[in-house]
Amino acid sequence: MNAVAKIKAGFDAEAARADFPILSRQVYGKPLVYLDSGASAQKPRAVMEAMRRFAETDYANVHRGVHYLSGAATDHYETARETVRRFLGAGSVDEIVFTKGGTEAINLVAQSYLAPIIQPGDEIVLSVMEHHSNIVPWHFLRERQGAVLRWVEVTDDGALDMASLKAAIGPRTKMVAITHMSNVLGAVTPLKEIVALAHAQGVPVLADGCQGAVHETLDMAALGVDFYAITGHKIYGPTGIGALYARRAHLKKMRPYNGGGEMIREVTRDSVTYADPPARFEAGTPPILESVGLAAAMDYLSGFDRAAIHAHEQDLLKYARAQLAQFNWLRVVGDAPGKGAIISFEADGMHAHDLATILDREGVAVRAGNHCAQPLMERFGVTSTTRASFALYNTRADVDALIAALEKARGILG
Amino acid sequence: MNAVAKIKAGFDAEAARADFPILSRQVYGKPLVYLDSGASAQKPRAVMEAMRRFAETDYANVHRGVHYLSGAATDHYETARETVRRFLGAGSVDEIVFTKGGTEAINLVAQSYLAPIIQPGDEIVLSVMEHHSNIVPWHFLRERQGAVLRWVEVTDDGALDMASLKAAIGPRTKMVAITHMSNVLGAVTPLKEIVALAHAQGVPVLADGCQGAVHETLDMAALGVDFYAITGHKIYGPTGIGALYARRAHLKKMRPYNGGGEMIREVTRDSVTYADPPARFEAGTPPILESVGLAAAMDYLSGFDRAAIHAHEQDLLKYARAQLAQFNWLRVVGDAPGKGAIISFEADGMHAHDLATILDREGVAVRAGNHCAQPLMERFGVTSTTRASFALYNTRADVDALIAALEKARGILG
Amino acid sequence: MDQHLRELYQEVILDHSRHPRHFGVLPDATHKAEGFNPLCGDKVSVTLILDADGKVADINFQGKGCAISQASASMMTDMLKGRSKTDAEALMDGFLHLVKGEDAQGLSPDDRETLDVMSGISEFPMRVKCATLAWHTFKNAVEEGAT
Amino acid sequence: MDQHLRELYQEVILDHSRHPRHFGVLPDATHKAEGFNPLCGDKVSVTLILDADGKVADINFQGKGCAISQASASMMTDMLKGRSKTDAEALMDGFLHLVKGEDAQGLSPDDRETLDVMSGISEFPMRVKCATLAWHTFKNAVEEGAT
Ligand SMILES: Cc1ncc(COP(=O)(O)O)c(C=O)c1O
Ligand SMILES: Cc1ncc(COP(=O)(O)O)c(C=O)c1O
Repeated sequence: MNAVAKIKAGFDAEAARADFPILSRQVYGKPLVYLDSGASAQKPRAVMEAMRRFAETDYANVHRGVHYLSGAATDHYETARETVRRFLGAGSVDEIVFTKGGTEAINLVAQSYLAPIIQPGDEIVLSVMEHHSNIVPWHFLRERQGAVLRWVEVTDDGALDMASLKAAIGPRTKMVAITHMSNVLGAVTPLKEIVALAHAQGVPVLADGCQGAVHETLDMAALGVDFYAITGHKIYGPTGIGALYARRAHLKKMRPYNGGGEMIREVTRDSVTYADPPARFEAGTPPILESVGLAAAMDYLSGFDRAAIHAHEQDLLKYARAQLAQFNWLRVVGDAPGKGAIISFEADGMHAHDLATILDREGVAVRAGNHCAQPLMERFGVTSTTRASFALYNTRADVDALIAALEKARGILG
Repeated sequence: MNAVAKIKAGFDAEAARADFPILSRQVYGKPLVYLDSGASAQKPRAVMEAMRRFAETDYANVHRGVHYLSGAATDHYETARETVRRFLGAGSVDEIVFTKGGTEAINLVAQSYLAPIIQPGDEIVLSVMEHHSNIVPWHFLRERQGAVLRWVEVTDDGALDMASLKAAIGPRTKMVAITHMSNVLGAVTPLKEIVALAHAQGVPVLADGCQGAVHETLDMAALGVDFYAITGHKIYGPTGIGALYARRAHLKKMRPYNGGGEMIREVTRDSVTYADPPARFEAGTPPILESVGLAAAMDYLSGFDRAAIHAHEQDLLKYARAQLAQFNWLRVVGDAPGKGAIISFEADGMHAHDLATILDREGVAVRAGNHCAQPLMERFGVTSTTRASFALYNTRADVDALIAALEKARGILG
Repeated sequence: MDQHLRELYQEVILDHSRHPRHFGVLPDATHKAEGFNPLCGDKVSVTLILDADGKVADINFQGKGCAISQASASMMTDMLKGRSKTDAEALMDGFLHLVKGEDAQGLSPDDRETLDVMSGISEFPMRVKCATLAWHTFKNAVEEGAT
Repeated sequence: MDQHLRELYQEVILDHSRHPRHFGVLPDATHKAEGFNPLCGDKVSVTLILDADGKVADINFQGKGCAISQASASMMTDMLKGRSKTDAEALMDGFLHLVKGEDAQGLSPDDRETLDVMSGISEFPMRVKCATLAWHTFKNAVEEGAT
């Protein structure tokens, strides 16, 4: 069965596993079954190796240096920016701002684009399936500047309710902030349609691509979004780095984010002028080592047929879904058509944490909790779910291990 | 001569060099002489190795996870926080906030501590020798909220003018923001005295410790500062991480910085409540790999007698100073007593960039420019200087190479 | 089956978690507090009546959470009811040692025996907070939660 | 001595940088612009007079900077004075190719010879911006800097 799936998918997950040293470790004497890539993905050897090699051969601070290593490091850093541009399908490297992660990318838009222009009563449209990182930055604008949050509902099967979105956008809407892919439901949102609706009213769209960038092939121009936020560590890259894609026209008008070195043009005692984007938004020493690691991760991913990876993950999703359907004591939350490789569920009489503890002892790492998505939990009337999320290195054997562990848990707690 | 210095110093720089793989490389066929550690230090093998090993054995996202790797990664991360606490001599891990770097640590104080309380006409005292990262965040408060910047002068020999500081603090002062060590002059400021003066007026003190933490042994209680900002990459650690020490009483009152996962207590559609410090200030996935790298760097440094490293660096400084004094066509900027191991200078008829280019071809990496300190450049009537900064791995042979290269430059440009 | 898991999820624990004792809110409470576990988002509220002699005349808890936190809260209310404040604090102290796998000398043999079912938690460091949440909340209620 | 360095810092370059031609500000300029090199903080201003025929009747520069940027600006003013706008643009185009070590076909043999002293810069990629700063500023002045 595995062999057939492999050939069909044109992607050899078994072979790819060998690139991830951690996957061959054991926990509690059992082989590790890592189903928590939605929280953070493991790193292929190439990523840590690229960072180490860079540190040992070409490292220095970037920009402003005249010496050889400074030039070499700057080349690495700017080449990484080009790699991100290509990965996102953006038009220009000037539209790529390096950040410390996805959360900062969204905060940057909230603080540098929206905060200076939003008025009391102005509205921000966001969905009930957002991650806290795409909620709290907008709550700040509510708390501090009187903005109003308008919530787009989620359908019973865990999709974005497009009618609700349409209704939410109005004359006072100043931003539509929607995830590209839910980290709980796996739902992929129709960004093109969302953009069409928003732009028809002159409203910009921010897409939270922290999950979307991992599982979808991207083309900023085709999606038409104004802002797209990604994070390095979910995409097989290092922590400490993320990126914001933003249209040049927005970036030009946005006020600085952090103040510090590199983002200025001239500083005097009484005045300060700012550098052009993207430097304006990259105050201080940027994540230099991490840029090299992120580029290595993207190169690693791009080295495969990404459609084949997608098919592989979809195969895992369907396989898992079918297995889980056998358990009448378990309810999957989120079954939208076209969803990505994330499955959340609740189990009768078994709290997610107890379940996760038992699974853990079987070597199966899953997430349990509210997944930084409390409004979504509330929407589905749960306080927490158990979540299995799949990455390119997972296999049907991992799903089988999950299912067996669930049966064991049922035996203990059920 | 070198041998004598070594024994006197009780620190073997030659031996330490072997821990830094990059130092054995060549540039343009010449051995690398890295005198740009003030911009960013090179990394000992132990740092990159700790990150790689962690990624290959124990990596996952931190907090909230129930599974084994999540616990292991959280242990690593919180152990790193304890390492930073110890390194800074802070009282509690709750007073240590991980940031993306020194620049963000200062911005965090400006935005979360000061922005909510500052009124038009309120004053911020800072010195003319500050790095832009300790200037621009306060300019933001001037631009956006009408704060007034009061500048503390620098004496001719490049020390903080304490009379000027005394005069600058007044009834409307809301913050004194001063570097612990100048990245251009090398001057070390008398933080205890500064704190005494400020606290006498009820004014908190932020110390920019991005350079100070590298060269001085720290004890937050003894210094008495309210805030202390450090950055990982200058202290032989990775990029993408820094830390803010802040007194618990301040942290408790400070408003959140970024919004996102981990920093909340409860999020609903209409409301949000925040976690206790330090979590409140660590929105999103933190620099997990980097925390391990930073701890490894601090452990590496603490493995030596730090007083002996200090003596070694002072020896290099004095040796270099004496050699440079032979050149009557060159003027050192900053000769304050007790200064750290950084020398900036200008040369007659030779622009710093031309000088640095020629030095570079001799393998000698120095910094040329305004060093993110334009007000200081203006104070000394220069647009740029050439800077050599010393680290634990430098030797007198490096100084000799610098001097020889300078003579060559003089031959070409002089 | 994993020996540690069996000890963690003993019948007594599961029974407490499924049929929690003293579940609800005391309307005439003299003290109350809310507890929150940021790790899992679980919440618990504790209400109690401290009588004139400093005795826990009655105590309730309410909340949603995992089996461990529910069972621990339920057992706690069972054990605290009728005790003096000082006694209660000693009991809590012993409990905190126990769940961390440390020596719980302060506990009376009876209490030690009752709490034995909770000692398995020490093998699950990531779940210790689940077990201690209700106890910390009780402490907060007594110390700062006068109504 | 390093061959590349000798080519970079030839006598002609050093002479231009020490004794820059056309240094100053034209009070009756028809076009002007400020250039800024974020890498080193160097600044340059270019003022010029475009006459009715679209010819650079006069041109000055002012600024502080390294030998390369000063020499390049000085040579630029020397070469541009008297040229038509179109000619000037072709010259700039050729120059940009030259300093990057690319084929500078568009240049006339004379211009090629004059600019030859600048070709050494192509070995110093980190300094190319120093050499091109004045030229970009000239372009900005012509395109957007009408006074
Ligand atoms: C959908 C979504 N948005 C945003 C984030 C935040 O990303 P980070 O924590 O890396 O900043 C995450 C991950 O936690 C996520 O899943
Ligand atoms: C004195 C001083 N402060 C602040 C900074 C900023 O540190 P970072 O760029 O790592 O944020 C630096 C280094 O560039 C510095 O030397």
